[in-house]
Order: sequence, then C-alpha cells, then structure tokens
Amino acid sequence: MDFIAIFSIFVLACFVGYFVVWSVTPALHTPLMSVTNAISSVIIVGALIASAAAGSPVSKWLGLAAVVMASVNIFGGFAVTERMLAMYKKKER
Amino acid sequence: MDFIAIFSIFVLACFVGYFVVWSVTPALHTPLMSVTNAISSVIIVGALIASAAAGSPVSKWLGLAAVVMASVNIFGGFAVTERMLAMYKKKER
Amino acid sequence: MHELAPINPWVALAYLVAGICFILALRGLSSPASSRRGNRFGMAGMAIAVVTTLLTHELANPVEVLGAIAVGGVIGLVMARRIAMTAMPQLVAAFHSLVGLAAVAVAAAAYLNPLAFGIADPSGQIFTVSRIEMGLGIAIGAITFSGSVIAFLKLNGNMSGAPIILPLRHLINLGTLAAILGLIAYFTLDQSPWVFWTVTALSFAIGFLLIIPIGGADMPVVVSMLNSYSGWAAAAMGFTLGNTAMIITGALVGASGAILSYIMCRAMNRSFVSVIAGGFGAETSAAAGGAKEQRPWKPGSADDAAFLMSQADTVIIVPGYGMAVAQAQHALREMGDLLKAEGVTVKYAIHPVAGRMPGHMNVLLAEASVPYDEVFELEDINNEFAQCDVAFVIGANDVTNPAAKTDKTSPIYGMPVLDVEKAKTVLFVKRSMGGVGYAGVDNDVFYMDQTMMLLGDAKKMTDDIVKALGSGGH
Amino acid sequence: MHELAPINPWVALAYLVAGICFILALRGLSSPASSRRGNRFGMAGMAIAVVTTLLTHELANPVEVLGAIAVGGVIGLVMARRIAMTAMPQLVAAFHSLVGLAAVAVAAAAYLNPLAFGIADPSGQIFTVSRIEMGLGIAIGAITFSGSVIAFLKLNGNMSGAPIILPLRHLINLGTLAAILGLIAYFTLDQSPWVFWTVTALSFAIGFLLIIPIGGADMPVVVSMLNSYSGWAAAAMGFTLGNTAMIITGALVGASGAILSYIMCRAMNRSFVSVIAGGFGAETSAAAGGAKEQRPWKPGSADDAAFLMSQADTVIIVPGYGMAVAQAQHALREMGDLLKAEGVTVKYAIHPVAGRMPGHMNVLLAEASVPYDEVFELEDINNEFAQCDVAFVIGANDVTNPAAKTDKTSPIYGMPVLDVEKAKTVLFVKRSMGGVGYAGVDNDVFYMDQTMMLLGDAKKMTDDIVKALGSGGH
Ligand SMILES: NC(=O)c1ccc[n+]([C@@H]2O[C@H](COP(=O)([O-])OP(=O)(O)OC[C@H]3O[C@@H](n4cnc5c(N)ncnc54)[C@H](OP(=O)(O)O)[C@@H]3O)[C@@H](O)[C@H]2O)c1
Ligand SMILES: NC(=O)c1ccc[n+]([C@@H]2O[C@H](COP(=O)([O-])OP(=O)(O)OC[C@H]3O[C@@H](n4cnc5c(N)ncnc54)[C@H](OP(=O)(O)O)[C@@H]3O)[C@@H](O)[C@H]2O)c1
Repeated sequence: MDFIAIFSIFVLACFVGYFVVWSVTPALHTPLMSVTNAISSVIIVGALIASAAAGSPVSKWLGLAAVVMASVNIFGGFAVTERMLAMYKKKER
Repeated sequence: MDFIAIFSIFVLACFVGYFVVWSVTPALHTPLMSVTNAISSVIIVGALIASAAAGSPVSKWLGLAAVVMASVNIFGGFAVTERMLAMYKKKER
Repeated sequence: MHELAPINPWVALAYLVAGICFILALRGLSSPASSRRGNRFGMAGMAIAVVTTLLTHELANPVEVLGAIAVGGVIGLVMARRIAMTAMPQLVAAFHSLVGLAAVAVAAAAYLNPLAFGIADPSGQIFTVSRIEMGLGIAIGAITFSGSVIAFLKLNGNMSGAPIILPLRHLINLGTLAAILGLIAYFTLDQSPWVFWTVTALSFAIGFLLIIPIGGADMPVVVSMLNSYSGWAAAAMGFTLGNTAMIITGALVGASGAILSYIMCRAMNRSFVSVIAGGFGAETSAAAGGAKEQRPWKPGSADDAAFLMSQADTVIIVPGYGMAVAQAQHALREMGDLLKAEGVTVKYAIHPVAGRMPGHMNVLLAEASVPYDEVFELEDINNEFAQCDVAFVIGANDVTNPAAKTDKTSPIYGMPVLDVEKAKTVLFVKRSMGGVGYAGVDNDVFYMDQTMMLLGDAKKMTDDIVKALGSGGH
Repeated sequence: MHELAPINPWVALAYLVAGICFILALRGLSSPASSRRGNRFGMAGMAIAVVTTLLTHELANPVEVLGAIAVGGVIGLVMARRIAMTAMPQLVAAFHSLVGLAAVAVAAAAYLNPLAFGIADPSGQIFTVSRIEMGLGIAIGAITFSGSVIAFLKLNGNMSGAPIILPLRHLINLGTLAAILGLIAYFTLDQSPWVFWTVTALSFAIGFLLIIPIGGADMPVVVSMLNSYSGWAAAAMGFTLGNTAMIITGALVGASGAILSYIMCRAMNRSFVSVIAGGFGAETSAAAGGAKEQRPWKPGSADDAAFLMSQADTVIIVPGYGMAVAQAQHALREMGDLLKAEGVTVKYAIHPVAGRMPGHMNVLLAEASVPYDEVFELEDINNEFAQCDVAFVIGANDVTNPAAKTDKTSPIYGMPVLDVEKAKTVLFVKRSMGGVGYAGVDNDVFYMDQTMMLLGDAKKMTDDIVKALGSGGH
C-alpha cells in the first residue's frame, strides 16, 4: 500500500472513531476506557515482528519485552472489561 | 493503490456513511435525498476522462453525453438543495 | 491481482479531500442550522473533483467538454428553479435516471477505450478485476436508469400508479438476474462485445420489469432504493478508477438510500422484500369500502372549525399527504398565524412517513415559512395530544390511525402513530368519507364523538377557515 | 515517497477484518445489552491480528514468543480478577503506561533492525517517511509511559495528589517539546543513534514534567488524554508497518480518549488547556473554609433518614465521589431494596462527571447489582426532582451545587448540575461541613431549610440507615 492509501484509511478511520465513540452510552464510559486500552495493544503486532526476526538480538529482546507488556494489557484489558460488562444487568422480572 | 487498499477505503467509507446518514435529522430527509443525488454525480470524473481521451470517437461522445447528464444533476441537485435549505428558518424574535 | 498504475499522490490527496467534503456535506444535515454550510462543502467537493480531473487529463477538445458542462449546468439550474416543492419525489426520480444513464455511458466508454482509463494492458486486454467492476457498474447503472424512469412516470402521473402484474414475473425476474450475473462472470473470461452489450440490455430490461409491478404509492421506497443503487454504481466506477472521491461518495449515497428505505419500511411496518416483490396497492380498493362507513359521523364547516380553534388554548396541526396534493401549506401557515395572533399555541406534529417521501411535510412547511422550531417529530410531541384542545388533521390518515396500536389484523399494525384521538376535539380535513389513504384502511377516529369531519379539498377548506378567522365572525 | 513492499492481499484483508472487529467492539458499547457481544468482537479482532502476524512471520524461536504471551496473559488475567472496581482509574493508568512502554520498545526494535520491518533499503538506510513515523511513535510512546506512571502514582496515593509546580515550567516544557520536534526533523537527515536516543530520553522527561504539575483530581482528564496518545502511537506504528488493524485501532483509541477528555472538560466547565497547564488543586484549600460555614445547618441521624425515606413516595439517590471512596455502593443497593419493599419508588441520578472517571458511578452501581434501567442520566431525570419527596445525596457535592447555575464567579459556573434543591427534602451524606469536593467550593444546599446533613462515612451511614429500615423501628 502506498502512503496516500494508508493516509486515506487513517482519515476515514478517524471519522469512524469520532462517530462510534459518540455513540457509546455514557453509562459505559468506564468499560470504554478499558476496552480501548485493550485494543490499543494491537501494537503487539510490531512486537511480534521484532521478536520473530533474526539479526539483532537487542531488537529481539526488546520485542519480547514488548510482547509481554502488550499481552498483560490485552488479557487484562479484555478480562476486566468483560468483568465490568457482566455486572450491567436489567431489572429481573 | 492496490485493490486491498481501495477495498479498505470502501469498507471504512461504508461505516462512515452508515453513521453520518443516521445522524441526519428526519426533518432534512428530503434535502438528504437531493444532495446525495447531487454528489452521486461524481461519476462525472469518469465521464471527463472518457471525453478527454483521444482514440475512440464513440467513447468520446459517450463521455460527453455523460458529462451533460452528470452536470444536470450536479447543478440541479445542489441548487434545489440550496433552495430547500434556505426555506428552513428559525422563529424570528 | 494487478497493481494499478501508481497515482500521483497529490491527485489522490485531492480526491480524498473531495470525498471528505462530501462526508461533511451530509454531516451538516444533522441540523437545519448547519445544513447550508454542509451543502457548500458538497459543492466544494464536487468542484475539487472536477477541477482535479480536468487538470490531470489532457483535454482533446476543451471547448466541447466545457460546453457539455455548461449545457448540463443550465438545464439543471433551470429545473431546480422551476420545480414545485410538491414535485420533489418526481424530480429526484428523474435525476436518478440521469445518474444511472451517465454511469452506463461511462462504463461503455471505458469498455470501448480501456487504455484511456488505465484498466487494460497495452494489447487492450482489460484486467480481470476491472471487468467485474465494469460489468457491475453497467448493470447497476442500467437498472437505476430504467427503474427510475418508471418511478418518474408513475409519480408524475404519466403512467397509472396501479401495479402492472405480469404472470410468472418472479420467475422471469430471477431468471434475468441470474443471466446478468452469469454473463458478468463469463465476461472475465471473454471480453467480446456481445457479452458486454447483452449484460447492458438485460439490465435495462430488468429495471423495467422490477419496478412495473410496484404500486405508485410504494414508489418512494423504490426511489430511495434506486438512490442507493446509483451510489453503488459510482463506487464500482471508483474501484475501476482507483478514485477515493468516487468510492467515498458511493458508500455515502449507498448507505443513505438503504437507510432511508429501511426507515420508510419500518415506519410502514412492511418488509423491504414485500415492497420490492410488488403488487401492493392492487388489493387496496377492495380492502376499503366496508360496513364501517355506515357508522354515524359528525360533519362540520369551516366556520365551526374556526370557532373551535380560536377558543382553544392549544392546537396541534397534523399534516399528511393530502396537504401536499392540495398544496395547502401556505394557507395552513396563514391559519396558524391568525390563531397565534389570538393567543392560541400552535404546534405542528410530523409523522416520519407522513406524505410520500421522508421529510416531505417538513420541506413543505419550511416552504410556507413555518419556523422549524414549531415543527415537532412524533416522539417529541405525541404525549401532548392528551393535553391539547384541538388536533387539526389535514390530509393525513394512516399516520393517525389507532388501529395500528390495537388491531393485529390491520395492515398497518405495529407502525407508530400520532395519538390524535386523545385530543379534546379532532378536526379532520379530507375530501370524502371513502377514498381512504395509502394503506387503504378505514380510521376509527372519523367516527368518534369528539371528531368533526371537514369534508373538502384541503386548500379550499383551509382558505375558508382563514376567511372565517379573519372576519372575526365567531 | 517510497512504495512499501507489496503486501500479500490476504494478510492485508485479515488485518482489515481485525480493524473492523475493533470498530464493532466499540459499537457494541452503545447499549449495555449489546456490550458483551462487542467485547467478544474485540477479542476476536485481537486474535485475528496476532495469529495473522504469527503465521506470516517465521518465528526464530516460537517457545520464547509464545512464552512471552503466556507470561503477560497470566499477569493480565490475575490483575483483572483481583482489582477492586473502585481502583479502575489506577488500573487504566497502569495499563496505559505498559502500552506506552511497549510502543517505545517496538519503535526501538524497528530502529535497531529496520530490515525485519521492511522499512529500510538493503544498505540499512531507513526510509524518510518511516523515520518520521518512528520518531513520532517513540516520542508519543515515551510520553504516554512516563505520564501514565505519574498519573498512576497520584491516583493510587503513592504520591501526593498536590500539584508540584516548578519555576519556569511552561518555558522548560515548551523548550523540551521544541527540541523533540526539531530532533525528529533532523532524524530524517541523519539516522545516527544519538538523535534517536536523545528523542527518547527527552520524551520520557517531558512526560514526567507535563504531568507532575497537574493536581490529583485532574488526573482522569490526563489519563484519558494519555489514552488518546497511546492510540496515536499505535497509529504511527501502523503507518510504519502499513498495517490497517493498527491504523484503525489508533484512530479509534485516539478519538475515544480525545472525546472523553472533551466530555469531562465540558462537564467541569474548564478548558482542556487549563487542565493541561496544571496547577489546579493548589488553590482549592484556600478557596474553601470561608465565612459561609458559619451559617446554620440542620444535622440528622441515620434513624431520621430512614424514617423520612420510608414515608416518601419517591426517593432519588445521587451518588458521587464519596460513595466510591467509601465503597458504599453495596450498602446503598441494600437500602434501595428495603425502600422498594416498602413501596417507595427509588431511582438513581447520575451526573456525567460524578466520581473521578467517566461512567464511574454507573460501573459501581452495576457492581452492586443495581439494574441499569433504574439508573438515569442527568437530562432524563433532572426535571423529576421537583416532584420527588427525598433527594438522597451520598458523597456528591459539586454535581449538585446550584451556584453553577447562578453564581458567575463560581469556578463551576456553567456546568450542568442536578437540581436536588428542588426536592421536598434533601439528605446529604458527607463526612464534614468543611472538606468540600473536587472544585473546593461550598454548596448552598447544605444550609437550606429542607436539607438535613448526615455527617459520617458514606458506607457506615448507609449501613446504619439499612439497620434502621430493617428493624422497622420507625
Ligand atoms: N413519507 C414517506 O416516506 C412514505 C413513503 C412510502 C409510503 N408512505 C405511506 O404514506 C402514508 C402517509 O400517510 P398520510 O397520513 O400522510 O397520508 P394517507 O394515509 O395516504 O392519507 C392521505 C389522506 O389525504 C386525503 N386527501 C387526499 N387529497 C386531498 C386533498 N386534495 N384535500 C384534502 N384531503 C386530501 C385522503 O382522503 P380523501 O381521498 O378522502 O381526500 C387521505 O385520507 C403512510 O401510510 C405511509 O406509510 C409514506
Ligand atoms: N467523573 C469524572 O470523569 C471527573 C473527572 C475529573 C473531574 N471530575 C470532577 O469531580 C467532581 C465530581 O463531583 P462529585 O459531586 O461526585 O464529588 P465532589 O464534588 O468531589 O464531592 C465529593 C464529596 O464526597 C464527600 N466524601 C468524600 N469521602 C467520603 C466518605 N468516605 N464518606 C462520605 N462522604 C465522603 C466529600 O465531603 P467530605 O470530605 O466532607 O466527606 C465531598 O463533599 C466534579 O467537580 C467533577 O468535575 C470528575
């Protein structure tokens, strides 16, 4: 993909982000914070590339450290969100 | 741009379209119809390319015809929308 | 999968900016206050797209091209200036047919001269992906064209609104559709002219076939669906040209048409499939005219209405399709002004599908200079009927029918309605006790004790009420 | 401008699908009913992104990589299970610091081994665009890390919440920022290590410097801002790698953090710049403790409160930060249940910035199994106070302060507030007549005739009311 394609995708994604976040109900703003935290760990993709690569051992260890940190976030973030969301219940009748 | 980049742009644009159209107030649904009509005439880009190209005269005339038709829509669509929107007024006080 | 020729990034950026302008154009419609700025964004986007294209393609003959734009522009402007607001549904249908035909012409031009579009190798072999895009583009364009022409003729009254039902039509339609898709698939293997032109011809035909069995009253859903199609046609051409502006536009227009169709179908409580399958409106006359009409009802005159309303604290006006037909909006505004001058609170209640087009009533009231902050949507005003003195229903019927709330067998059961029957007095303006509305069902409100029927043309009746109010003869 | 290496389209498609899953994850949060499905989409998207990466890059040592994931996963799951709901602000800050540090590590790894990331020519010269992206990525990542660490320490109480104000701090900060941007620009000309590591070090430093002068109470805005930054860091890496999933995520997270910051600032009626400039919370103790406290007020006991509420028709409960601090939500739910058992209508009114985090009260009430359809937002309930018998304010202050509506000199003037003063009786649970809330301003409602102050810890007071209600001793 060339730069302008990536840039177009980015600009449109910003519009989507703007609309989708405003559509989140205020009652779920705390889970929103934790789930965005979890998904921002998609940076793990970069970490995996670094840790998979042969060549520079420093780079590899940095990558592995990043994998650990991102994994904490991914598992922690999704799990704590799930825990919170499970608490939101309708009146039982 | 390669196909997948274009496809990504398309998918994100569909999300944007979905959100932005739902955000239109029902009172303006008629202008929405006329303005979407106007902007769908962006097909004029293709018509201009066809009419500009040397080579096939049939193709050129088809292009020119398409330019005329798309221009009717563009000028007509935006003008009628403008005319409608100008009518929506707040209470004067 | 081929790589398209790398595009100059500045050109691509310009098209992206044009696409963003179109997004902002629709975004502006989120409120009347920002809507005109939005429309300017739309114009700017179009200007950017056109100028970019003109600058980056050497024009063989600039005079011809600019002349074509000028001719089209003048026609468009004249049409936009002349058209009556009540004729908007027809105008939109007419414009759609042009977009469809333009898409067909562009796809045909691209087929005849693929090198100019950069979608073929030097030997003239069109790329596979482009063949699919081009096939879809011409098919959607042709359907949009012929479908819109029928919709226009039905809406404009040049063709009977009655559904025309061919025997075996579902079979014929499905067969034709299958043939079109099959030929597009075959087109990827063989780019001979016969394949291309057969797809084109079949697509024109299916557009006619699909729309002819649909009743005139269902046309708005069809117009909106065709709007959606014209978007997808633009998107398909956008794929062919790798043009962001066209892709974004296509997605916006496609979504807009689809969502408006959805809103209409939901508010009518009908499935989209049942609308498209057609035949609606054929049985209606049978459904109407039943035993119910024999029930007693109370007639009233313009003077009665003027008296009742001038004594009221609050009047809620409910306009419908009949107001549009009679062009009664200006008289109605005058009536409202006179009532306000006497200290009556006047509000307008708009049902989402009152009239024959989404937002139809809003645009007509706006035309008559009714301020938009006196005009309320169903959810915002529905609980005020219980407190209001007079509900003045003018040319509306289905949207006030309480059967939608109670009668499971009613064709409109489940559609949200305005609770006019809760008002202390209901005034109903229509021409006859028969000739009910779009859905062809009778309305219990006609026969209630607190209802007074004002039979007559909406415009004439309102003018008479205005006269009665003006003369102060009450 | 270079062309990145053409990417296998299926891989690109997989990343696009992952990005769409993330959009659907946030979309799901539009209502509690669809939220859990949304979270599953998020997990699916992450799984797709990780598996795609693992499958398309030959792992030098799979055990190490999978081990790293496992170690991180276990730590994360344990933290998620153990954390108290009241500690969510801290947890989010801690998690952000990890994202920031991970971004730094990835950017550093990419710098040290650019060929593995496909962002350099064979001689090891990194592409210009990639240098900018990498520089921005490491700077934003480092700021996110060090800022989040300070935010965590302040929120967790390991560091005083008081703003620490250095002399000349605005000058120092601006200078450092300018140096960072300048060095990133220079980095495009010279990819020497000293440039890269200086940018990194300065960015760590500016993160500390920026956050230290901001008071503990303002930390939620900061955390949200850092959340936004972590999104932009991910997007910058996404540009480097041409990875759609990262770009979409970056935009989503960036928008989310920015919008939440905006919502908080708007609801506090403060500008974002004034929050970031810092120093807020330093003057508050001075602003409090004035003449007003000498005014008479009416104390009350748990028994009084139990009696009053059990006699009421409607009780509206207004929770605030104090409820979170005291962890009183479970006792509160119990109190509500007992009142409902006596036929009292109980509703909860939530101000958008009650507590210290957007949605803070909602999540705590949900934890205590309060059904979400008994919990109302400000706009939906504010006009019900006039009809209600008792407003039970527990640990809230600013969000009920009528000065926001009337007193132009008040620091909270203009912020929307809950109209508790319109209730027939107001019960106020807090620990003292001094020690006012976040904004440090006194509240006239304390001194009104219909107000009864229930001084004490929120949890203990609620427990006592529950006991009094349970014993039926009223
Ligand atoms: N808005 C949309 O987007 C849309 C789209 C598709 C379908 N629809 C459907 O259209 C219907 C709209 O409801 P509606 O209540 O507005 O209209 P309606 O139910 O169709 O009723 C129109 C009424 O106006 C009266 N009328 C017609 N011409 C008149 C004139 N010149 N003067 C006075 N009265 C006149 C008719 O009775 P007389 O003949 O006795 O005068 C009829 O009762 C709904 O069923 C809706 O589902 C709407
Ligand atoms: N939610 C957000 O996103 C967010 C973000 C940033 C800022 N803020 C700001 O935070 C404020 C929130 O307003 P608020 O009304 O919820 O809280 P507040 O105005 O900060 O008041 C909290 C009250 O709780 C009392 N309290 C503290 N600990 C208590 C305990 N253990 N038991 C009983 N009472 C206790 C305090 O009085 P005593 O000390 O006398 O007990 C104080 O009056 C607003 O000013 C808002 O702008 C919110």
